[in-house]
Amino acid sequence: MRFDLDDEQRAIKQAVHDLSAARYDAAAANRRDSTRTDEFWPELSAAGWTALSVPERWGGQGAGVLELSLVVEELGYALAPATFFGNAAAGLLVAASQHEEHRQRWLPGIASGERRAAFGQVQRDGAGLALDAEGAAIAVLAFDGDALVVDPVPAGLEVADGIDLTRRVHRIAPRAAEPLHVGQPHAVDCVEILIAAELVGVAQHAMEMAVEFAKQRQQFGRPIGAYQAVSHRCADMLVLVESARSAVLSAAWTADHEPSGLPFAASVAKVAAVNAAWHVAASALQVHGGMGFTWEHPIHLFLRRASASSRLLGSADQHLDRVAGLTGLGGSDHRTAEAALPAATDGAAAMSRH
Amino acid sequence: MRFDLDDEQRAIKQAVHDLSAARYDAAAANRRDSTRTDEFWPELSAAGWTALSVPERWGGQGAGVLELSLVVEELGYALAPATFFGNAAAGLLVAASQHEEHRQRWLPGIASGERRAAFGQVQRDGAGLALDAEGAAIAVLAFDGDALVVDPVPAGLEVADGIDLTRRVHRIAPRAAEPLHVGQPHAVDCVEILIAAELVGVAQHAMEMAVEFAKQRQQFGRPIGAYQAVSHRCADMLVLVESARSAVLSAAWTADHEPSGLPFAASVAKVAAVNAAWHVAASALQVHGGMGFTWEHPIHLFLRRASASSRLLGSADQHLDRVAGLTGLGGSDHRTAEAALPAATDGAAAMSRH
Amino acid sequence: MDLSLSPLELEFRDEIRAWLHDHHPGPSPDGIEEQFDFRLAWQRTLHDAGYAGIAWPQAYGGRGATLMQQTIFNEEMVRARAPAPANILGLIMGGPVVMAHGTEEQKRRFLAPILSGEEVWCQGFSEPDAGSDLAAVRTRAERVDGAWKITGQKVWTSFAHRAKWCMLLARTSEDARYRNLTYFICDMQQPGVTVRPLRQITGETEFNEVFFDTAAVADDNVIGGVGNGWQVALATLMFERPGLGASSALQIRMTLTELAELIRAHGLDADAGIRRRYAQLVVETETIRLNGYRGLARAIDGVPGPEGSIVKIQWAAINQSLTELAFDVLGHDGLADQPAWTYRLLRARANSIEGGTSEIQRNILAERVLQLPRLR
Amino acid sequence: MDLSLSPLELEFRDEIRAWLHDHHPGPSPDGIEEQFDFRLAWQRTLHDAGYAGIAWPQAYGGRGATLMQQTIFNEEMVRARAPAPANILGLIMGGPVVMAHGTEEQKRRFLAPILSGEEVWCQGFSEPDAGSDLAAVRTRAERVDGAWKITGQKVWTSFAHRAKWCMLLARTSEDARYRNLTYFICDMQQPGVTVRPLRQITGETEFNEVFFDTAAVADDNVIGGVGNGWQVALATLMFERPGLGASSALQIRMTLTELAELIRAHGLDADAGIRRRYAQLVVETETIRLNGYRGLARAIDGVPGPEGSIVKIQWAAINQSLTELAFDVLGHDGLADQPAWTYRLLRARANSIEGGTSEIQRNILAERVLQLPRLR
Repeated sequence: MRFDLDDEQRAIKQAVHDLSAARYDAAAANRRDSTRTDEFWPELSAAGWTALSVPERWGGQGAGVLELSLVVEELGYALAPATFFGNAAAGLLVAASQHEEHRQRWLPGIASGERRAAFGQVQRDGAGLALDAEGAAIAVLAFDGDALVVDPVPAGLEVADGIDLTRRVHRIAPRAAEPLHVGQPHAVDCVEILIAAELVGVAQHAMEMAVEFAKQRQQFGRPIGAYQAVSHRCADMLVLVESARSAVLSAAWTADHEPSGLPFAASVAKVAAVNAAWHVAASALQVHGGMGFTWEHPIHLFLRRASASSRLLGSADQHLDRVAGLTGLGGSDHRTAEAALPAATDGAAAMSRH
Repeated sequence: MRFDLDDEQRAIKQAVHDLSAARYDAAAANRRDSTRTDEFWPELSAAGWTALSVPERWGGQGAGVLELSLVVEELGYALAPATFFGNAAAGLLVAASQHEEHRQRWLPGIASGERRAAFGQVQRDGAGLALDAEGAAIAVLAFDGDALVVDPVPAGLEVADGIDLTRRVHRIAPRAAEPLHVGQPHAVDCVEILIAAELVGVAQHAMEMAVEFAKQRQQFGRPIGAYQAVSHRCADMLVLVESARSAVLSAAWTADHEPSGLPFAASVAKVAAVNAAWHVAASALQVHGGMGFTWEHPIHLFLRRASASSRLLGSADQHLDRVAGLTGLGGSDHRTAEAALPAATDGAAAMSRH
Repeated sequence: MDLSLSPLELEFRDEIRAWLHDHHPGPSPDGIEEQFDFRLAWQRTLHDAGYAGIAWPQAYGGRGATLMQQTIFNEEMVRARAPAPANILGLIMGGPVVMAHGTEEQKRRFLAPILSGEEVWCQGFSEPDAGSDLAAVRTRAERVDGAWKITGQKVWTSFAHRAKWCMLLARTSEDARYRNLTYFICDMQQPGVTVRPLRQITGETEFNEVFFDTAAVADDNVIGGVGNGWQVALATLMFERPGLGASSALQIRMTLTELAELIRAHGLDADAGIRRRYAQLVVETETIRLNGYRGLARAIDGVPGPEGSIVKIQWAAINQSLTELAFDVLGHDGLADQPAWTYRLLRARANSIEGGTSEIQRNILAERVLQLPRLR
Repeated sequence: MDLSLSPLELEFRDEIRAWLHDHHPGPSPDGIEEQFDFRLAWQRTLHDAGYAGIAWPQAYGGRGATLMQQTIFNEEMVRARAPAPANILGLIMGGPVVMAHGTEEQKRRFLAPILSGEEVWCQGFSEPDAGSDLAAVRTRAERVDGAWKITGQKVWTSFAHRAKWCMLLARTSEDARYRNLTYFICDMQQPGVTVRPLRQITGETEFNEVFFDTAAVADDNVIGGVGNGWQVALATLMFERPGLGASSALQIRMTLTELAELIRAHGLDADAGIRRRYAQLVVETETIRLNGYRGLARAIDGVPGPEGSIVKIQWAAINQSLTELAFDVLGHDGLADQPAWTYRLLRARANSIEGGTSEIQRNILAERVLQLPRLR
C-alpha cells in the first residue's frame, strides 16, 4: 500500500497544469466576453487527452478514473469550460451502457474528440440542462441513476441563466433522447468523482489566491496573513482542501480497483469536495475584503463555479444520507456493529461494511 | 416599549448576585466534598426569595417569571445547587394545576420554603430523577407536558451518577405520584425559561473567567488575549451570551404579559441558552489550556452544569422542531406566508404567527 | 421592562401602516439610475408627509419623535416592502454626525436638505490601502489660501455621482496615527472630483471609486475640528447600528418566509435536517431583533456603543447561512434560472465585509467591550 | 498509487490478527496503577513475540519492518481493543528521538530497554508558564562538576512516578530564544525528583507535576548537543504524528459504531438531522484515515512534516463533535447514569489542548506549510 501518485500520474497532472496555466486568463476573462471561445478544448483534444480513460477497444488509452480525475482537477484549478469534463463524464456513462452498440456508436467520437459529448442532467421539472453543449455532437443527461443520450445536439441552444460565468448552461429537451441503460451502477459514482475532483481544483486555486493575498496585503502595519483571524482561516482551508483531495484520490482508486467500495468512497469524496470548494472559495473571498467583492477580481469566479458544480448529480445531503445508510443507520437491514467492523486496512469497501 | 430592566428588577438581580458571590466558593468546593451542604438555600428562603413569584393568595409576592428568571440566572452564575431552582420550577407547575386543592396544599410551603419542592422529570424508561431532592418535602416530576407530584419525598434517596458535580441527581420512583393536571400548557414553558436563565448565568460566568484568564496569561511575550485566536473566541462568546440573555428576558416577559407568544419565545430562549452555555463553557475551557483540564480549576464545573441542565425538559432539537412548525414549516396547517407575516413590533406572538 | 408598544407607539404604527398602504410607490423600475430617481421621488413624498427624520429635532426639520418611533417607522417600511429613501447615508450617518459634532451654523446649513433629499450624501472613508485599517488613509488635505485642497482616492462610495456632499476622511498632518486625520464635508460637484463606477460580483454598480485632484473644501466644512477625524469617523460608524437590528431582523424574516415556501415547494418540510437548519436561522434572527431592541434602550440613554457589532456579526452570518441553505434546498434547481436567490447568495458575501468586516467587529467587541489587550 | 495491501502486508496483517486473537490479555483491571502494571506485562508479551518496535532497526532490537507494517500493527491493536503498551512515550517519542539525534552510544544504551518496557519513559516539556510557548521553559540546567543539575517544574507528565527516564527540556544559557535550551534524558529515580499527581476534569490522574531540585544529569545524557533543545523537541513532536491518522480513525469509527447503536436505541435512525450529523462525522473520520495514509507515504520518503497537524486538528474536532452528538441523542438519558459517554465527553475537551493546542497546530500549518508571515 502506498497512498501517493506514481511518476506517470504526477506527469499527467503536471502536464495538464502547465497547459491550463497558460489558458487560465482566457477562462477567467470569459466572464467579460459574451462571444466566448474555449481555449482549452482544441489543445486538449489535439493532444489526445480526450482518449485518456476510454477503453482501448474504442480508440482510447484505457487509463482509469484516477488519471481522469487528475486531469479534471487541474482543469477545475484553471476554471476551464465544461467541454473536457462533459466529454469525459459522458464517456464514463456510455462505456457503462448495457448495449454494445452504444459504445460502438459514441465512444470513438468521444475518444478522438471529433464527436464531442456534453454532460448534463434532467431536472425535477423534466427539462434538460447541459454544460457548454453548444457545438457538441451529442449530450448525455443523467437521469435517476441512468442517463439519456441526445444525438444530435440541435444547433442554436438556448442559454439558461446560471451562476457560473465561466461555463454556459444550455437547455436541451430530453424528449427525443435514448436511454443508455447504464449497466454498472457505479458509472454515475465515477462521474460524481470527476465533479469532486474538479471542486478540489477550484478549492486549491482559491486557497492559493487567498494565501498569496494575505502575504502581500498590508493593514495596521503588517501583512494581514500575520493575523490569526486570517492565518487560521487559511489553515482551515488547507485542512479542507487536503482532506477533499485525499477523499477524491481514494475514491478514484477505488473505482478502478475495488468497485464494491465505490458507493461509500464516492459519497465521502463528493461531500468532502462540495464542503471544501464552497467554504474555501467563500473564505478566500473574505480574505480579499472589499477587493474580493469586485467584478474585476477573479475570486468570485471560483465561488460561482463551486456553487454551480455542487448542483450536479447528488447533493451533499443525499450523499450523507447514503453514508449513514452504509455505516450502521441503514434502516432495518443493518448488521450488528461488531461483526461488520473492519480494520481500516481492509479497504474502503470494508469501511462501508458492504 | 423599552427593552431593559427597571430599577426594581436591577435591584433583585444585584441582590442575588451579591448574596451568591459570597457562596460561590462553597458551591464550587462541593465537587471535592462528599458531605455537601447547601450554602444558598437557608439564606434564600429566610430572606423570602422563595415567595417571589408565588401568587399572593398563597403566601407569595406575586412577581412574574421575569423576576424569577433574574434570580435563577444569578444562581446559575454561582453554580448554586438546585434547591431554589427546583422549588421555583415546582411552584410554577403547581400554580398551573387545574385543581385548586393542589395549590392550597403545596404552594404555601413552596412560598415559605418550609416544605421545599424538588424538581425533576420522568425518564424514557419510566424512572424518576430529581435534582437535589434529598431533604425536600415534595418532588414535582415533569412528564409528557404534565407533571406528577411525589408527596412526601422518602428519606435516603439513591444518588444517580450525574455529570454535574455541584448538584445531585436523586432517584425518585414516580409510582405513588399524583398527576397535577397542569391546566395552562404554558407552565412547562415557564420552567424551560428558568432552565434557560440558569444556563445564561453559567455562560456569563464562564465567559468572564475566560476573559480574565486571557488578560493575565502570558505566552510568546504577550497576554494571550491579544491573539485573535483567543480574542475572537471571546468575542464569539459575547455574541452567544448576549443573544441568549435577550431571548430569555424576552421569553420571560412574554410569559408574564403575552402568553400566546410563549411557545415561540420559550423555544427560542431554550435553543439560544443551550447553545450558549455549552459552547461558551467549552470555549472558555479551551482558552484556559491545560489548566482548564485540571480538576482543581473550576471551569469544568461550568461545562458540567451546562451539559446537565441542557438535559432537562425539551432538547434543543425538539425546540427547533417546534420553531419550524410555528414559522411556516408546520405540516399541512401552515397559513400562506404573506398574510401572516408580522412587523416585529407586533410582538413575539406575531413573530411565531400564532 | 416593557416589550409591548405604548398606546402612542401603537397609534403611530397604525398611522404609518395605513399611510404606507395608501402611498406605496409600487415596484421599483429597472436600471440603477432609474431606481435612484425613483427613491429620490419617494424620499420627497416621505418628506412632504413628515416622515423624513422621525427622531431628528424639529428645529432641524425633523419630527422630534423618539428613537423607538424611528424604529417602528423603519420596520413598517420593511414590512411594506417600500423602497429605501435615496439619501440613506445622509439620513443615518451624515445628519447624525453633523448634529453630534457640527457647529450650529453647520446644522442650519446641512440638515434640512438631507431630509428633503435635495442634497444627497455619500461616504469617503475607505481607500485601496485603507480598508479595515481606516487610520491608514492616504488622501491628503492641504492648506491653500485659507481653504483645503483634497487629493487622493476613495473606494466603496455609493451613489457618488449623484451626491452633493461627501463625508471625507483625509490626512491633515504627519502627527501620530489617529491624530492626523480630519473629517471634511466635501462638495462632489466640482471639477476636481472624478467618479468611476465600481462593478461588484453581483454585476451591479452599487459603489464607485472617487478620485480627488486638488478638490476644494472650505474651512467651514470641517467637522469636529482639525485632527479629530478618526474620532468623528468612529462615532459615525456607530450611528449606523442601534435600532438597525429590529428592521434587519424583519427583513431576514421576510426572506426566511420565502425560504419556507421554497422548502415546502421542494417537499422538504418534513426533513428534520432542513427543518432544524431553518429553525436555527429563525432563532438567530429573533435574537438579532431582540439584541437590536436592547441596544436601542441603551442608545436612548446616551451615545450608541460598540455592542452594535454583535448585531452586525450576526446579520452577516445569518444572511450567508440562509442563502447557503436555500441552495441546498434548491439542489438541481440551483444550477440555473434562479436570479433572485443567486443575487442574494452573492450579495450576502459582502455582508461580512461592508461597514467593517466581521473580523474588525470581533476586534471591537474584544477590545472595547471585553477590554482585552490590543495587538500592537 | 496503491491502496490495497501487498501480499506481504496482507500476510502480516493476518498474522497479527490471529496472534492478537490468541493472546489478547482480556479486560483491563480497575485502578490506574493496576492498569499500568497490566500494560507493562502486555508490553513484555508483545516484546517476547517480536511485536515491539515493528519499524525499528533490527540492530536496536526492532523488527526492521516498514512504517506501513507498523501502521497495520497499530490498526490491528485498535481493532482487537488491545491495551496500549505501557511505555508508549518511549516507543513513539523517546526511541525515535534517540535514533534521529542520539550518538551510537546512546542508541545502544537506551533503545533496547524501551522496547522491552524495562525502562519506562516520560516527557518533561510543558511547564506552568510554558504551555503553547514551549520556548519559554524556565527549568534550568546548571553545569556543576562536569555534569548538569536540573531545577524547575514540569507539568502534564504522564506516569512520571513509574518512569526511569524523562525527556527533559531545560534552559542552559541566556542566549536568544530557541537557542538557549538543551534536550536531556534525566533519570527520574533520584532524590532530586519529586512527582505529584495532577488530577484532570475526568477525575483521573493520567498526568503528574514533576519538581526537579538540583537533580543530576550526566553529560552523556544530552541529546543533539547543548543549545539545540528546541530543534530536537520540535522534531520529537513531529514523530507523534505520521501513521497516527489511520489507527486514530479506526478508533473513532469504533466509537461511531457505538454511537450508531445509541441512535438506533433512541429511535432516531430515521431522523434526517441526526443521520446527517452522524454521516458527516463518518466522512471526516474517513478523511483522517486517508490523510494519515498520505502523510505516511511522505514520511516514508523522509522526515515527517508539519502536515500531521491536519490530522491532529481533525481528530480533536471529531472527538468533540461526536460526543456532543451522543448527548444530543441521549436527551433526557444524558442527565445521569452515562459514565462511559460522560467520560468521553469530558476527555475529548483535552484533545484540542494536549500535544499542541489546535491553535498552535493552525499556526504550524499557516507558517510552515502555507508560509504565511509569523506574528512578531
